[in-house]
Amino acid sequence: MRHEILLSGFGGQGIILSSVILGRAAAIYDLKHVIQTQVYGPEARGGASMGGVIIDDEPIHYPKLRRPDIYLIMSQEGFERYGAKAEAGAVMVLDSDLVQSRPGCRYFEVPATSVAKKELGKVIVANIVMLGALVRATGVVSEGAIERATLESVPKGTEELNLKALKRGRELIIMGGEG
Amino acid sequence: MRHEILLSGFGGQGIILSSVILGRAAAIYDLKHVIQTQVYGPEARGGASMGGVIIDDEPIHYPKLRRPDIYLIMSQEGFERYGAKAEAGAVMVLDSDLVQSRPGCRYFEVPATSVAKKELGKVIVANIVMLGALVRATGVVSEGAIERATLESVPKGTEELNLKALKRGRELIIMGGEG
Amino acid sequence: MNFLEWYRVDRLPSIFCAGCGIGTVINCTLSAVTSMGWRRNDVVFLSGIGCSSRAPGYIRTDSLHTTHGRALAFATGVKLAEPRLNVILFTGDGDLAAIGGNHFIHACRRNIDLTVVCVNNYIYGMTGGQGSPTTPVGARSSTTPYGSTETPFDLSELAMAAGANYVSRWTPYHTKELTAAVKAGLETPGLSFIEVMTQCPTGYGRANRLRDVKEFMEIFRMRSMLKQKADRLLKEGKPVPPDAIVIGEFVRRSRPVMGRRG
Amino acid sequence: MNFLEWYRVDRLPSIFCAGCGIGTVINCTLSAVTSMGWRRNDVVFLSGIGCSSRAPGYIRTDSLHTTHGRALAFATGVKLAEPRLNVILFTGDGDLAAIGGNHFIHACRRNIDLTVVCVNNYIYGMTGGQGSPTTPVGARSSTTPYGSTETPFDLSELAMAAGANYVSRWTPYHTKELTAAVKAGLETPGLSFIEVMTQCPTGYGRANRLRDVKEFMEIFRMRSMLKQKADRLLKEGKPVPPDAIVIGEFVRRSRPVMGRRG
Amino acid sequence: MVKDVPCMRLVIDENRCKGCNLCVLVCPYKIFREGKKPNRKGIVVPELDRPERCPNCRLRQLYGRTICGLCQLICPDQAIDWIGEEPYEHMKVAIEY
Amino acid sequence: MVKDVPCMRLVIDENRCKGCNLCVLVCPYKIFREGKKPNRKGIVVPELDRPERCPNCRLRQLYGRTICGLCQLICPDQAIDWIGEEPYEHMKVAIEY
Amino acid sequence: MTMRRFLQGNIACAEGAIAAGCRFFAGYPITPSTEVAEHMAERLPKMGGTFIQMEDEIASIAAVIGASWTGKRAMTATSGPGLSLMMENIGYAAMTETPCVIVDIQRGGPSTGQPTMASQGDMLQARFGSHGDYSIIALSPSGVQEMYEMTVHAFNMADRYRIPVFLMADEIVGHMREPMEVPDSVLIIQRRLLEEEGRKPFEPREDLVPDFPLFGHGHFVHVTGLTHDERGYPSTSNPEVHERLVKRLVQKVEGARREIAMFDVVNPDAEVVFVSYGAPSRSVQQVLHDFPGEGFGHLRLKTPWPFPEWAPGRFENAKTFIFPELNMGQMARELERHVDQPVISVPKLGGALHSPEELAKVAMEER
Amino acid sequence: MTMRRFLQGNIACAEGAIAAGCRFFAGYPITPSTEVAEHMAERLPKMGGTFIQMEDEIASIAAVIGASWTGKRAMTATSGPGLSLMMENIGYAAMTETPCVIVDIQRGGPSTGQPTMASQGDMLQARFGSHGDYSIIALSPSGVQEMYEMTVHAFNMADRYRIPVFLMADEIVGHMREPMEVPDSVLIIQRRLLEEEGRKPFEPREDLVPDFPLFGHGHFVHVTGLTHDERGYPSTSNPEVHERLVKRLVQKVEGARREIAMFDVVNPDAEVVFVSYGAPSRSVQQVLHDFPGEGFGHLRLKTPWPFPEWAPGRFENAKTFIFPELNMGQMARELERHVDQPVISVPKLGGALHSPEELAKVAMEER
Ligand SMILES: Cc1ncc(C[n+]2csc(CCOP(=O)(O)OP(=O)(O)O)c2C)c(N)n1
Ligand SMILES: Cc1ncc(C[n+]2csc(CCOP(=O)(O)OP(=O)(O)O)c2C)c(N)n1
Ligand code: SF4
Ligand code: SF4
Ligand code: SF4
Ligand code: SF4
Ligand code: SF4
Ligand code: SF4
Ligand SMILES: [Mg+2]
Ligand SMILES: [Mg+2]
Repeated sequence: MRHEILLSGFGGQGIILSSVILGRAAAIYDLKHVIQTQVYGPEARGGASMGGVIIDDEPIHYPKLRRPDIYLIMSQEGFERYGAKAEAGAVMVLDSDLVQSRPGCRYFEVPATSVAKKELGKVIVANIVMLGALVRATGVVSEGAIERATLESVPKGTEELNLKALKRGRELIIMGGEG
Repeated sequence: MRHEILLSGFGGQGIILSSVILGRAAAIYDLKHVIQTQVYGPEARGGASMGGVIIDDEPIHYPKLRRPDIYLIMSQEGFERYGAKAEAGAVMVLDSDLVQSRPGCRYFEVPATSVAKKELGKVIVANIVMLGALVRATGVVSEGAIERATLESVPKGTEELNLKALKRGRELIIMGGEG
Repeated sequence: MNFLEWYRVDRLPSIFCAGCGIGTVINCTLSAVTSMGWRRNDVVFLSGIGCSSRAPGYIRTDSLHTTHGRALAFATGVKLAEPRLNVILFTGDGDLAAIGGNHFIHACRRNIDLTVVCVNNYIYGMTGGQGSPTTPVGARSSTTPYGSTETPFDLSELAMAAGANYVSRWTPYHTKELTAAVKAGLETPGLSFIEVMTQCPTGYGRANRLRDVKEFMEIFRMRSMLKQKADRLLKEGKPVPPDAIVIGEFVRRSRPVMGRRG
Repeated sequence: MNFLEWYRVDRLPSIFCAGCGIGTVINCTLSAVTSMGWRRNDVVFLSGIGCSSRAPGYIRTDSLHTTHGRALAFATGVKLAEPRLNVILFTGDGDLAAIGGNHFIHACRRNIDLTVVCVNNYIYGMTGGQGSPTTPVGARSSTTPYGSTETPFDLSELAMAAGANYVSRWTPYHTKELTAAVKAGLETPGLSFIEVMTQCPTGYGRANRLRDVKEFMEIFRMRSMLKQKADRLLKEGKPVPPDAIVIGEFVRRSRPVMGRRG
Repeated sequence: MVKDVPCMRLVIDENRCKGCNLCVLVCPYKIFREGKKPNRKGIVVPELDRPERCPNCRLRQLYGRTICGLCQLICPDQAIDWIGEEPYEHMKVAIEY
Repeated sequence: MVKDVPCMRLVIDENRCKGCNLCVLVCPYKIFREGKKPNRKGIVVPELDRPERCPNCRLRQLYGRTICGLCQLICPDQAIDWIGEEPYEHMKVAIEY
Repeated sequence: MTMRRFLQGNIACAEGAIAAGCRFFAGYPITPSTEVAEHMAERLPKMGGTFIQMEDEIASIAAVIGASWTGKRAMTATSGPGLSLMMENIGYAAMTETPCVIVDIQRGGPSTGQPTMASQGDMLQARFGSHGDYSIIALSPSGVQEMYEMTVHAFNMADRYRIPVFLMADEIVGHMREPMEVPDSVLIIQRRLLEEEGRKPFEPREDLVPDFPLFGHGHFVHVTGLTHDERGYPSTSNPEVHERLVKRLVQKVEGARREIAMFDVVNPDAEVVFVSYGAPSRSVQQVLHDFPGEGFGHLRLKTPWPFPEWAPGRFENAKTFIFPELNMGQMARELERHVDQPVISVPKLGGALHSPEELAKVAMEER
Repeated sequence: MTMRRFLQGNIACAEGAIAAGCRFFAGYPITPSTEVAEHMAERLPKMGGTFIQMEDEIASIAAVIGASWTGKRAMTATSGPGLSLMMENIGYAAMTETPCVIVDIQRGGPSTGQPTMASQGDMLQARFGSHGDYSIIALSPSGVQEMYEMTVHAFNMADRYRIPVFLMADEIVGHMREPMEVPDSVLIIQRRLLEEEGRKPFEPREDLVPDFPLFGHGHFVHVTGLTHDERGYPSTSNPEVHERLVKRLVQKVEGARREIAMFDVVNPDAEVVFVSYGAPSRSVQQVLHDFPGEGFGHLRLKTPWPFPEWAPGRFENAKTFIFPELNMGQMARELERHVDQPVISVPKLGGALHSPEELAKVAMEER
């Protein structure tokens, strides 16, 4: 099985970190072949940020995304730049607080930012909420893997909060975020 | 006609200047083809200095001396390094005050340094005495040419002295310096 | 004329981070320049590489955005070849004092008629927050993860020791004073050096708990000490607090100048 | 131990011109080094490019004759990688202060534990007598045929402003004092800078009617003024003659040091 | 008597503002207030509190030069400017200096 | 009583000396004198005037360290040194300090 | 034993260096290489090593060379503009036979160009960027595992041949993250030290490499960038000494090409053969994967320099060589010297990799 | 009208520059180029020009580029080590399309090497020494008259194509003195200035060269070494803009090879053909002179870069090319790319020229 996941949002949301966590989950805990890439550059300051993860059972040659089948979108600009092109067969998880448009593919609306801010008290974990949702919605990595990878990647002392965020993300899907 | 002139002495004697004057005389006033070259380098400090002049009626291709036929030697070290190899058919003008050895070819002994010091009052013009002698002994450039080239090349105010030096050089040959 | 008119508005917003002080420094500089009554044709801006060195790209005059650290050498060519041009440089602490240190001291020594505005944010902003020759001892950066141990340069001191005719230091908090200082620099023949201690919330701030611009500004407000006062303290044998940012005019003099028109 | 024993005698005579002061500077330096009781294995000499930078090639220890201007950067690597080595540099005014100026101020800023002996002969000797950043105003050289117009650096001042722990200046005329100064430099932790105003009869002398070494020495004897005296004059409000060569110890202090062993 | 002098209106260019709130910090008249809602770009632009109190709004045209102008000078993103406008209703504003 | 102490002899290495005469300049005993004739390399090496007067010649062995040594220290070409030698005839030399 | 880690290429490079025993890093930050320095800044102090951020790249490579003479494995990392500045001292390292490792994470040039975009634009500079004749080794990794392994290998080659060795990576390989296996220990080829009594410090062995006279060990070696004889003494006007030295410096590498060069040959019977190094190798691998039936060949150069001129000959039926590079065909120039078949250079500028589709298209046209 | 003078090559170069209208020189002394700077120091102040000795070579080329933007013809002169240091800013000149002339009087390398001995060791560095892809022009004089004329031509080419142009001479040609004819006036090809209303400052004409927007003339041009669009605005992540710019920078030179390249063809029927540039041309000429009956051919490259790849084809019967160089065969590498016949590189290191006898011997063996 091969998946290509495209993550996008604006600078400061932790999009790149999400892509790294996702990659690490697949690579270290699910023992998959993985490549994580991202867009660098001064334009990434404040502007749209983008990360890509390829997860495959086979070795991966070409490292860039060719046909993303999974999207995680956390800003309207990110949607317009990347998400709008999603193919019909793709799946998208979007932050419904920040993304106004809706794609042509199957998608899940996750109010990650408001949940993070209001329920979890830290807007900064919105990206982790989204990750939880993404994993539940797509099964692209195992839930154990995403938990362990998250714990390994976040600052000491914030483990609890991030686990909670993951959990809330999962729940938001169970509660039927599909749009 | 082609001549290859090799000049050597120790640093500070004005050997290089002599080679330039000779070259200029041939190039500008005798309208010959000329190439002047010299040995550069920190080793030239104090150590043996060397200049080469090729004078030809035809264009000169290869710029370095191939078979010098005229030598102007102003130090024993210069003699040992260069003059000792002079071919039988060559002509050498040597400063008999400074060069102890004698070559296998035709040569002229010119006490240039003592003449310059004692008669002309300036040891620094010994090289010009040598030039005067060289031109008279070999006719490699015209006497008018060497005079004009010398005048053009020496510091303002020393023209008289240098003309005198040239003249004394010529006389030393007439007086029969041939060894 | 309002300084905003000198901007290349088609390039705004700039690439600078939210709260970055560079924009303020450009404002003050342009404000000083416009107050000189110069036409845009009389002024050339130069810079090296760095966030601060992106400034000329936002100004609608001729400008050379050169290589990292070398702007002063390029500027020497511009000024000597065409002395009628008023030449102003934007530079950063890394650009000027790390890789560009030699050109800096030589330009000061020659006292060439240029105005140098240095955005000293204690950090390499553009490359993501590495230590610079002005990073304070103990401060963290991505290349001083355990706190910097090297003694930083006092750039204004160095400029004076090397020979600059005009030297002053301010912060973006002191907009009016900074503007006046740049103007004084433009007016003084020879090399004028205006050092602006500037907030970099992204590079420096993130690593040193100063992500909030307001806190940065508070530091500039609270820790700044006028040179006169610092001098007075020293004279009285009292210590100047080690974390004080001494601001004000350091020197204005008339050593021989290179490249002055006319 | 006599300092002559530290020479690579198989390379003598040196390439230096008759009367050149560099040989004297090497003598004094080696004399100081031997008086420290160090073994040859404890000492590494480095240099850049120039006549003065040829010095290490005549000394029988490990040595790096590097690229023009960069010796201090190479030395930083040697010292930090192996702090047990005592690292001494020979450099010239061109090597240190023209092309090498940036490494100079940064080494002083870091105050890395090295001893720098700078042969300041006001000229580029090796390349045949071009002006340098220390060529006095009005002096002639092959690139200042009408007399130099740029203000020269005061290298000792610069070293102090940049942060060196030990700074002194002498001339080859003052052999004993120079030897003592180098020794003091070797003893002082941090960067020690010993500037030696030196005769270059070939490069500087030829262009400035100082071809005769004795005249040069006479200048060093007559125009040298001890720092103490110059300070006294200044204090008394009396002028220090502009052509005075102020000699003596300028600073000995204990700012934080980089690369000190142990 | 200020009636005939045209006034200016203080504006924040939403395309340029990055929400740093330095304007909030420096305005002596507290005319800027931290905003609350992020815009499309995710930026929280400050709000204006009775900008007609700004002396520059009122007097720039009169004096022919910028009055105060602190906010504009410090705004790192060139987002603050004044545009010409019909006079405010003057009576509301007390001239305060 | 200095009889048994071995003395040193001052020598100029002709292969190294470049004839700069700095030794002439600094020797307090005027032991060096400008030379007159150029040698094979064209260099005029200084002459020595009663080198046995040099305190280093006399006392280096005694004190086990260099005495004076100015000429050696200033000689830019490492041409001056002392070599061990049979004692000079002491009587000729007055100890002068 | 190995440990599975998920690392960025630049971090893998730094980890490889540390595994190889590198204990001295001097550098100057530059995108997209900075993570190498940053990781060394964090790791080295804990290992008893030295990290120093120098005032510029010239000083960085200088400090590395200085450290190397004390016997430390030393390295720097940079990108194009920094590499340009290092060129004089890289020539010095070649001339003085100083082992050192230079990591170049290539970005879009010339000049400041596109600092965050990938390129392979410094391949000829790495080989020819300093004045005069000399030779170097360049390794070109195409993935995170190779960033690690080739960094280790770079140190071994530097010590083995006493030369500057370049790790010519690019932004893509430097910044991507992949799982990799970190070995417990790595193969170390020690620098051959001068120990033999009476042997001169620059006297070559049969392999043309002189034993290394470590500073502080009584060799009293004079190291100079001037032309020097076997004692290390300057010889500035003797043509024979110069010719012998420079030819040896070139020959010790070029003559050992067969030992040094590493490359992969896939489908040696192919008529259409891709040649690649670094990131574009991934595109080519994808083409071969996507079009298994087309019988395309692939010559992957792991050591672009010295160029293994016999390697193309391993494809005996080759009719065309297709050479995708993230530059205007820099290594294709070299290939052209050695083969009679047409070389189709497929340049790509601007940071993106060649898509497998576009490469396949070129190849199809050639068949 | 001309005037006969007896000049050193380096002085002829400086005089050529002045005749070409060069009024700005920034440099840093280095053997064997120093006489160029020294002569400029003497002459320029008298001509209302500017001579400045900068703190190093990096600053020298920077000042030259700065001066060029004010419209001055500007130049620097150096040798290998200095050229290495200039590489970053030479790339900047290429990227910003700044006309400038760089004189390299080549000496023995690598590193400090043999500073007073001749070489041609910087030929590949001149072409490939900076990071990224770009193109330059290099002229190679083989006598004093050409030192003068090619310096003039270098300025014309620099202005014509808006690129750095190299005068790649060597110590022999730089230091030898020959009589030469100094013309009263020389042909000047002016820089094409931007005057057309609304034309963008980096918008190329059909010849791919944009008009030059002089500083201080109301163009308000932003000049950056970043990838930039036709307005001059930075474009740091757009691959198309980068690709278009870099390809144009290369193409404007490479595509004009037939206009730019200059070479002499002697004995086009020859089977054994010497190829040369610079000083070794003199040796080859001597061989042809000494052995008139042998029918040797001679291709003399006056512009090694861009390499005129069609020129060897002018020798239709050529069986072998013999390429003497004062390096390890740097340009021979290039020739190999373009010809099917064997290329016999005859390297010579250490400062001496190939003797006519040794070249004749090689040629005889080939016949
Ligand atoms: C030769 C070279 N080395 C390194 C870099 C990478 N670089 C770009 S900007 C910068 C530092 C900028 O710091 P500073 O001048 O303080 O500017 P800031 O971004 O902080 O305003 C560096 C190291 C470069 N562009 N060129
Ligand atoms: C990069 C480089 N530029 C220029 C030179 C030429 N060069 C050699 S020595 C020197 C100047 C030396 O001057 P200084 O350091 O004062 O030494 P001195 O010869 O006067 O003792 C120069 C410019 C060089 N070797 N390398
Ligand atoms: S990184 Fe720092 S200096 Fe650069 S734009 Fe951001 S805040 Fe400003
Ligand atoms: S040129 Fe000057 S510095 Fe160099 S050796 Fe001669 S006298 Fe000494
Ligand atoms: S200062 Fe400018 S950028 Fe900052 S919040 Fe105010 S208007 Fe916006
Ligand atoms: S001009 Fe002054 S008073 Fe008016 S809004 Fe700005 S800061 Fe406030
Ligand atoms: S000081 Fe030395 S070199 Fe000079 S004359 Fe005396 S012995 Fe000779
Ligand atoms: S040691 Fe002193 S006294 Fe003896 S010769 Fe030398 S300078 Fe004269
Ligand atoms: Mg900074
Ligand atoms: Mg000097």
